[in-house]
Amino acid sequence: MSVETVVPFVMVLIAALLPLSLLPVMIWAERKVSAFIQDRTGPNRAEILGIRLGGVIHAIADVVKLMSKEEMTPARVNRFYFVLGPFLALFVPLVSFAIIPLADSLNLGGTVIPLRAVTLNVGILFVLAVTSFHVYAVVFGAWASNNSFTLLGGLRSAAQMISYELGLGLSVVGTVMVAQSLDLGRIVEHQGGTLLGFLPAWNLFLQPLGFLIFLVCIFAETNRNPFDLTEGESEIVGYHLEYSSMKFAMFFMGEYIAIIGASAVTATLFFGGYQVPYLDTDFLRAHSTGVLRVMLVSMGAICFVLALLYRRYHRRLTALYHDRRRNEARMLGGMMLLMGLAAVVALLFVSPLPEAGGQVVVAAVQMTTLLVKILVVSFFFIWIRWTLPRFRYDQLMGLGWKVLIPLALLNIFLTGALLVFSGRT
Amino acid sequence: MESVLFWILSVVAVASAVLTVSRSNPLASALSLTVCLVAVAGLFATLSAHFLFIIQLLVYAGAVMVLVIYVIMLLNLKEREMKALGLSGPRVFVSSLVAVFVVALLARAQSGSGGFDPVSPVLDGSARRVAEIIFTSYVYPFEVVSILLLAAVVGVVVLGMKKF
Amino acid sequence: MIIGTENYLAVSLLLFVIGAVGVLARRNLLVVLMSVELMLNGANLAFAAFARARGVLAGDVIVFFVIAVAAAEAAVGLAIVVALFRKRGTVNLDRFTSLHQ
Amino acid sequence: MAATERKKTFRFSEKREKEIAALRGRYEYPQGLIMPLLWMAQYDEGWVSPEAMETIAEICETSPAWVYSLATFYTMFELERPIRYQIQVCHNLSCSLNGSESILAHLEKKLGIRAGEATEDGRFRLSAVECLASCGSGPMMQVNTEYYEQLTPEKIDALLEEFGRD
Amino acid sequence: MIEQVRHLTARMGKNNSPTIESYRDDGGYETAMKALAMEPEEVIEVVKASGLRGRGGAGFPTGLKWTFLPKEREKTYLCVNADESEPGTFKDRLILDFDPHLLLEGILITCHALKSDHAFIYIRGEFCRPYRRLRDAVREAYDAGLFGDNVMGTGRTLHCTIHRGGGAYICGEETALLNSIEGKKGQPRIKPPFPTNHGLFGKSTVINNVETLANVPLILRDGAEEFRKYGTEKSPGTRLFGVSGHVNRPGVYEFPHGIRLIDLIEDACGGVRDGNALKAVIPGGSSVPILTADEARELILCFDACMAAGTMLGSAGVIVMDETTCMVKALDRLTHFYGHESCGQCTPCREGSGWIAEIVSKIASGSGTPADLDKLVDLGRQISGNTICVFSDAVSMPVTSFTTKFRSEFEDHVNGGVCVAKKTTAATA
Amino acid sequence: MIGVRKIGRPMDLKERSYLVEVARGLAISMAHFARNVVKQDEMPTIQYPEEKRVLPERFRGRHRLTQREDGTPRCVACFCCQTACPADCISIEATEREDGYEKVPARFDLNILRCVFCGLCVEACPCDAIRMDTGKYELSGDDRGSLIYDLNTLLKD
Amino acid sequence: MAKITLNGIEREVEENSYLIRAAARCGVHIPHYCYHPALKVEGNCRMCSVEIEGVPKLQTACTTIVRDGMVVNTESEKVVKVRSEVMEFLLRNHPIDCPICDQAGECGLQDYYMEHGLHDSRVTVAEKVKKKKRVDLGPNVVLDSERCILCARCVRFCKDVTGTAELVIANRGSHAEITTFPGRPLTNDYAMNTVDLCPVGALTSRKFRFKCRVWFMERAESICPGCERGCNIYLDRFQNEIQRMKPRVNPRVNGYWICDAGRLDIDWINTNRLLRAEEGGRPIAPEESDREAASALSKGDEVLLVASPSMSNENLFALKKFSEKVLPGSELVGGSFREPWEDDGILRLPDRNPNRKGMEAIGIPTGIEKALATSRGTVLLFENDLLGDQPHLGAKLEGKKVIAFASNRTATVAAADLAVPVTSYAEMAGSFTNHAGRTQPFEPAIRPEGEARPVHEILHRIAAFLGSDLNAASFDALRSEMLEKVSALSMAVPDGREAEHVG
Repeated sequence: MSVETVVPFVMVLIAALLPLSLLPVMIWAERKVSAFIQDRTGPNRAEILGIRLGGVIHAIADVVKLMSKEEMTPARVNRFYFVLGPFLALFVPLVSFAIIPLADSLNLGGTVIPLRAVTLNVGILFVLAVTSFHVYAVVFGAWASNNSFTLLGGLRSAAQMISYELGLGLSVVGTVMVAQSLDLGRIVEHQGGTLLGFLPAWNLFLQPLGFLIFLVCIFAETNRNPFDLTEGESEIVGYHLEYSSMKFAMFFMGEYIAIIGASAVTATLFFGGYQVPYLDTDFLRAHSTGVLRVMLVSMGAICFVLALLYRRYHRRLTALYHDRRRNEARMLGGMMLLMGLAAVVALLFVSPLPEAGGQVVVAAVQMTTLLVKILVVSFFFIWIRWTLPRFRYDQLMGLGWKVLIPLALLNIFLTGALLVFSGRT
Repeated sequence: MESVLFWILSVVAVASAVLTVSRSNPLASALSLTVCLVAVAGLFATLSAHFLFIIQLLVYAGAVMVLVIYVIMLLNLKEREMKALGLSGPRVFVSSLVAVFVVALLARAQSGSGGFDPVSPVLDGSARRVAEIIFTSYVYPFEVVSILLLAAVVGVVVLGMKKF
Repeated sequence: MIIGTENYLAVSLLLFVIGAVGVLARRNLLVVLMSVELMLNGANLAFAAFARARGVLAGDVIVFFVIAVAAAEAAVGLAIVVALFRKRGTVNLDRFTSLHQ
Repeated sequence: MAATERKKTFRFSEKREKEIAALRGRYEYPQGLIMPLLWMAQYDEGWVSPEAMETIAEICETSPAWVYSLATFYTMFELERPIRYQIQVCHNLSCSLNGSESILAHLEKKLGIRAGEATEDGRFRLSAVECLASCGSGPMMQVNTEYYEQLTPEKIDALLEEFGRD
Repeated sequence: MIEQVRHLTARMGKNNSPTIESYRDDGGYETAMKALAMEPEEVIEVVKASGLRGRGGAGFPTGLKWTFLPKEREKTYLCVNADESEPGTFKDRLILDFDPHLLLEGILITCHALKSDHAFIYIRGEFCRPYRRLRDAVREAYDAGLFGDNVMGTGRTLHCTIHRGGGAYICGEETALLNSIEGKKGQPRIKPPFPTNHGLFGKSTVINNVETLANVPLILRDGAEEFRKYGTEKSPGTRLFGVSGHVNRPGVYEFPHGIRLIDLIEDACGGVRDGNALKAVIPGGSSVPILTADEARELILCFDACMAAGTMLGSAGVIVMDETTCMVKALDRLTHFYGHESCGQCTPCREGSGWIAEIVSKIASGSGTPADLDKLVDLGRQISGNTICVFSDAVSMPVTSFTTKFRSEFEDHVNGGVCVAKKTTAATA
Repeated sequence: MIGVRKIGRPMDLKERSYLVEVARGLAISMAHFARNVVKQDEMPTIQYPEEKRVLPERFRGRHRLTQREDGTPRCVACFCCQTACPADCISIEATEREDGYEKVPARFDLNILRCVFCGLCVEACPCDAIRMDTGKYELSGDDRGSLIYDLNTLLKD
Repeated sequence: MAKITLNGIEREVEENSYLIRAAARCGVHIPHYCYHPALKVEGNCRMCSVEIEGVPKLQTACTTIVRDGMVVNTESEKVVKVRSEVMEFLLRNHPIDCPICDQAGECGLQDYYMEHGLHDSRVTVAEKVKKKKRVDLGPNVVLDSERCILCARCVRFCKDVTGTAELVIANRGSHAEITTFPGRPLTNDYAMNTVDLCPVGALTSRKFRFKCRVWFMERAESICPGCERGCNIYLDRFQNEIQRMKPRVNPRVNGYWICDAGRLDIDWINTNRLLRAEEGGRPIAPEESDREAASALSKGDEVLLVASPSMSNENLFALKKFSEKVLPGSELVGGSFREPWEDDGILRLPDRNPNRKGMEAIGIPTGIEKALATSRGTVLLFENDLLGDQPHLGAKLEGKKVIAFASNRTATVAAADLAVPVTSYAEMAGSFTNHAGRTQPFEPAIRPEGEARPVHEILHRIAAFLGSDLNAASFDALRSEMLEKVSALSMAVPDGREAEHVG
């Protein structure tokens, strides 16, 4: 098997596993961030051998709970669609990951290996197409539940998503025009380098209006606050009212995967994707050994700082608990210390890297960068949720049709005009 | 690889088309149709008509069918009514006769033409290429279609009003 | 096996015919509309296949227009269905006979 | 008082019966005789016993309870037991102005009982009473039926000694 | 020194004055003979002309009262109210003790006037010697044929029954007295109907005080004009004033109406004890409003002048208090009496008089509060006016007058001040 | 007639764009977030089973029946609490006692499962016999019967 | 008629009536304690003081007789003030007993305090006069002297109504209290009416003592089944149990009173009930018992139906109809099985069967002895305890099939072949016709427990088993049919009641 044949499979695997592995992190973050914003501590009680990881273990507990709960199917539902709903809810968002470039293509002795699962010349349109399929999940689930409330939720959801798809599509046009391509790879490449010498050449700065519209629309598309009218637990009760156990969990997970996917698309389109600010691929590849060293140093530093923090934490724990939980900080601190030491030791053995190795290191750095950007945008999703109140339905529709779409059209016009006047066509 | 894809997609397309027509539950029909449309989109992809592929997904599967399903749910037909509106024997018979006639007609026409050229793999149906043609040779039809869409939007809004 | 244009045409033909049967045989207005879409798809496939066969992108362009028109048609058609349903309480085609005369 | 304890019955003496017969004509209804009869019973026995009340009720054609209510309403009827010397010290305003409180205190000390109580042997009963219409010669007291006026502690000592003798 | 006018008390001080022999020696029962020869209406006219007013307390014209009897009546009773229980009053006892036949002659005449054949004398239960003397006098009178089926040979019937009370102040109230005779509890009746229409045993009844009836023979003997020579226009005749308290010579004095109170105290009674200053006087028995020394100096002792001075002549029991008297203590004595004597029929009186007694006693003992004083004043007002008889007013009047006229002393008691009369006899208990 | 009055609140452009206000809102929530991340110790959360809240003086916990000095219940079975109870959780049976107090409860059942902890029974009690000052709020049991407290249980605290 | 002006409104009132009564007739309630329409006027509570124009002092409305042209104000400032003051006096020695007092909830002091008092208490506990509590006045009445306001209603009742004068007020002033003569308890047969009369909680019923708070109870209007007087009563229920019986005012029948024997006879309603049908002591389902009864009746042999004069008119009528329509060959007789008692000259009448007149009117003949002697087949006993009450007749049941329709477990039930539970009078609607021929309706006070149903319903069901329609399932239909057919039973229109009085 040649590298060319293996890499796509690996990439598909990564594209599928990346959001799935981020899922528990997201759930944890959602709870923890919401708690902190509301001056609470959030989840912190589930433990394995005293290890709680600040509540991450709750994700496991949740899974166990959801899987062991009774699976209920209401009477007189359309079973096929009832199952199809959660299935689509989980897998449709997963697909959009396939097209995100995770790092610059490897160029191993002439063979170019794109580091993404699927390469399509209509890239961005694919994302839009896949996103539009998300609505089926909601609609089928809602309709199949044989319940007026879920149906209402479903209808609202369908109308909302179709409406905002328009704005979404139109807001992206600006970036496409700037990058002169629909291909996400091209769009990311175009965001390398700097703007006016000090800003990263991100579309965020080139397309601020487009970004805003995109952001609002992507919130609506993922049914997140302040547009979570589909769920609307305080009024109509959402489309997944009749779901329980794992089927509910699939909706639940689907929502977070959609957020991660949306974050990835946002990062790719507007935050320079895998691009490390100021440092383009060529520069990084040229200094790959230095990059590795810096990485190890910073990793070591982070580990040592964490170890120190855990030491302090240990004191608090021993004051509070009298069981095995009090040992958690010490164990984690030790681990951090070991990891830090490992980084230091590794630093001692770093030697100039070969070309291929350098490229892999750079790819890793770029993937990390993308990951960080995804997490930042995801954090923003959560942050917004605990800041803004929910929209009224007519406000939602008014915003979509009367504000965002005209603004998006204006954005296209302005971008076009600028492009024409700057002579970049 | 391509051929396998083709067969799979065409079988799915035809099968789901049959289901579309035969299912009494309109939502089932709609879902089948969606599957069919996705399959056809796949067929477009095998023809390397990438733009069509994505347009098919985006417009047909993503928008039109959602609209159809939306309306189906809105009307929320009762089970009994759905059954009453299912296929009926005589109609199927008559329409099948017509269908057979059409197929025979076309088969005969094709046999007269003497075969087709093989598919040209070099033709790239990417968005860029299609756009170039549309905005050059076909710019007037394009504008006409956009006016048509506008008219349709206005028409739908008027139809959707309560008083109508 | 090489997939030729005729294979695509065959699929297209089948889709078209099935759609036609649907239009003729069904009385549910919604299904009839969907069958029309089916027929359009059959046609589209034929256009795309011929475009490949001829090496001209005009086929793709036609498909593009057809899809656009189909979208418009679906929108208007569904709006009419909804309006009719509101007035008559049914989607049964046989009941819409006021223009028979 | 449980009914079983009271086996005795009360009868007026024949002399009294005659008196009663004479009085009967004076009162239009027999109930009017209740007070005179109560007085007679008290003269004869030194107190008004429950048996006497029942007998009176019978004579007066009313219920014993009715007689009882009268006997309790009027303070002069002795309902508990016979007492040899009823010492009643006026302590109303006029006598009080002239020092009846000290007289009462003196008596309490001498007899070893409080006003309103009787000595254990049943000889003396001391009570502070309201005006006995001898305001001009206060402080005064009444022992049984006799008035003793312009009292001083010395006078009382002498009197008690006299009572103690018989 | 002013001289007493001895009409009622003319025979007092004589030996054997209570006996019929002694009485006859002094011309007793001659008036009765004279009167029995007269028409009853004539007798009433004479009494009316004399202007004799009731000596029991209310001062109602006696002759007028007699005329209230309905013309058509089944039977008439005369009831003599000898239930003298008002603290400070001891005049009737004097008559009963020393001149019972004067009363009996009055009864004879009155019964003739009223066409009554039965007189009840309701004598106070505590009166033992008076009861004995009265009983003996009645016996003598029966033996002498003054009472019985053939009164003085006129062939008329007149009985006189002594009904002995049992120790209840309230029986001095006329309807209570009637109830008591009827063998009920001595609780006042609701008026109307009045006793003249529906009295003893449901028959027409006239109730008169001992002193009033004792005046009747004198009026008939001497004539109305002679009677009117003494006293004032509205209050003719002489009066027995029982003076008690802090005077040098307490006792019963007979004076015509209209003498000055200060003369009575300073002159007749030899002035206030120990030469102390006068502090207060209750002029007509304990239940009339008290007077301060200044008011007392101005007071003329007749019905109308007393009314004008805001008090009442009442039963003419004058209680004198000198400067050493603690007024709270004095009121405590009185309210204690009233608390003890309320008949318990009407709610305000039953609960109020006991309550007032409690409060005054609390204040007197020094554990009262200003709130108690306010409560006392309030209750004094609340209790009066809404009961069957006037007992509640009798409670109310001293309470109200004491607390208004000697407010500062009460305030001293509730505020922990010094009692003005720490060393006096009145405050020693 | 009930009507709806619409109150127009004119907004200027800054407000109408919402962006500034949204940003301010985000700043506020971020401030909270950041503060709580940095100063986790100062968060007001109490780690419940390990740490326990100091109850306010008037906290309404489980009921108890008070006793007189001689150990008898103060309750005189007046039914005021039963009358006042909106949840109908108290049921009393009165009886007479020959010695001492006239009326005493023969039975006093309090169904804590029904109780809404409104405290009206305490308000209603004329004898200060029922109180909710035990501070007990961890009320659980294995079966329903164990959560119906009887006279003796309620007297014990 | 006299014209008076009452609170500014001119009214026509009866001449020579007491003002309080005249005002009550005009709908003006004058608060009072000692006044009671059935007792002599005493005027001691002073609550009913009113202002009469031209009279300086307030007058008690209960002692004042109306005069033409009288101008009366019952709500003037002065009157209201005096009322509040009197309330203060009344409450002065009243203990704070409401929590343990049975009267709480229907107490005159509570009511008027809320209406006319509402002053803060100025009495300290030390100032109160302590009196005896929990005094046994007699077997049925308990006295609490502290609570007594000495209105003397009970005293007047015992003196004037029963003439026994057991109760008196002893002592005087604030120490006055109600008492009996030592050793002579309150034993007359109407003693418990004093409990009703008592406007406060001084007199309480021993039976009802501490049983239930009055505000929990709901009442139904009923008729006492104790004797043929047909006294009007209230049945007070709580938790589907009869808690007590109280007299209901009806001047034409019982006035304000009922006798104690009737009043205390409620325990049998709550205890020892037959709740399920029993066949030889074995419980069976209602349908089964119906079928059983029907099969016993359909055998064609002689059937004797024994009605009881304790049954309601409606049940008797249904029974009559049953015997005529469903079992034409059967014999229907009525019997009295309760020993007569003495006529006490007040309310109690000798015949202890409440509905003998009704049975006569419906046309059910007597003659049970003869009928029993001649009958051979099945005997149906309705609300008759033949074995328990009249054993010599019970012996004649030997060897016959006995079906007993009974509300309680009696000796007859125990011996019967089939026992069918029926409702007592407290659980159903119906009517009794009293000695004077007055038909008085009563309403159900409680729900029937178990499977007990009214006789007419059971008869209807049995008739259905026998194939005929008795048309007796609906009570209303049955009653109207009865009223139509038996004209003697026309219902008495409920008598206009006096304005309700305190206590």
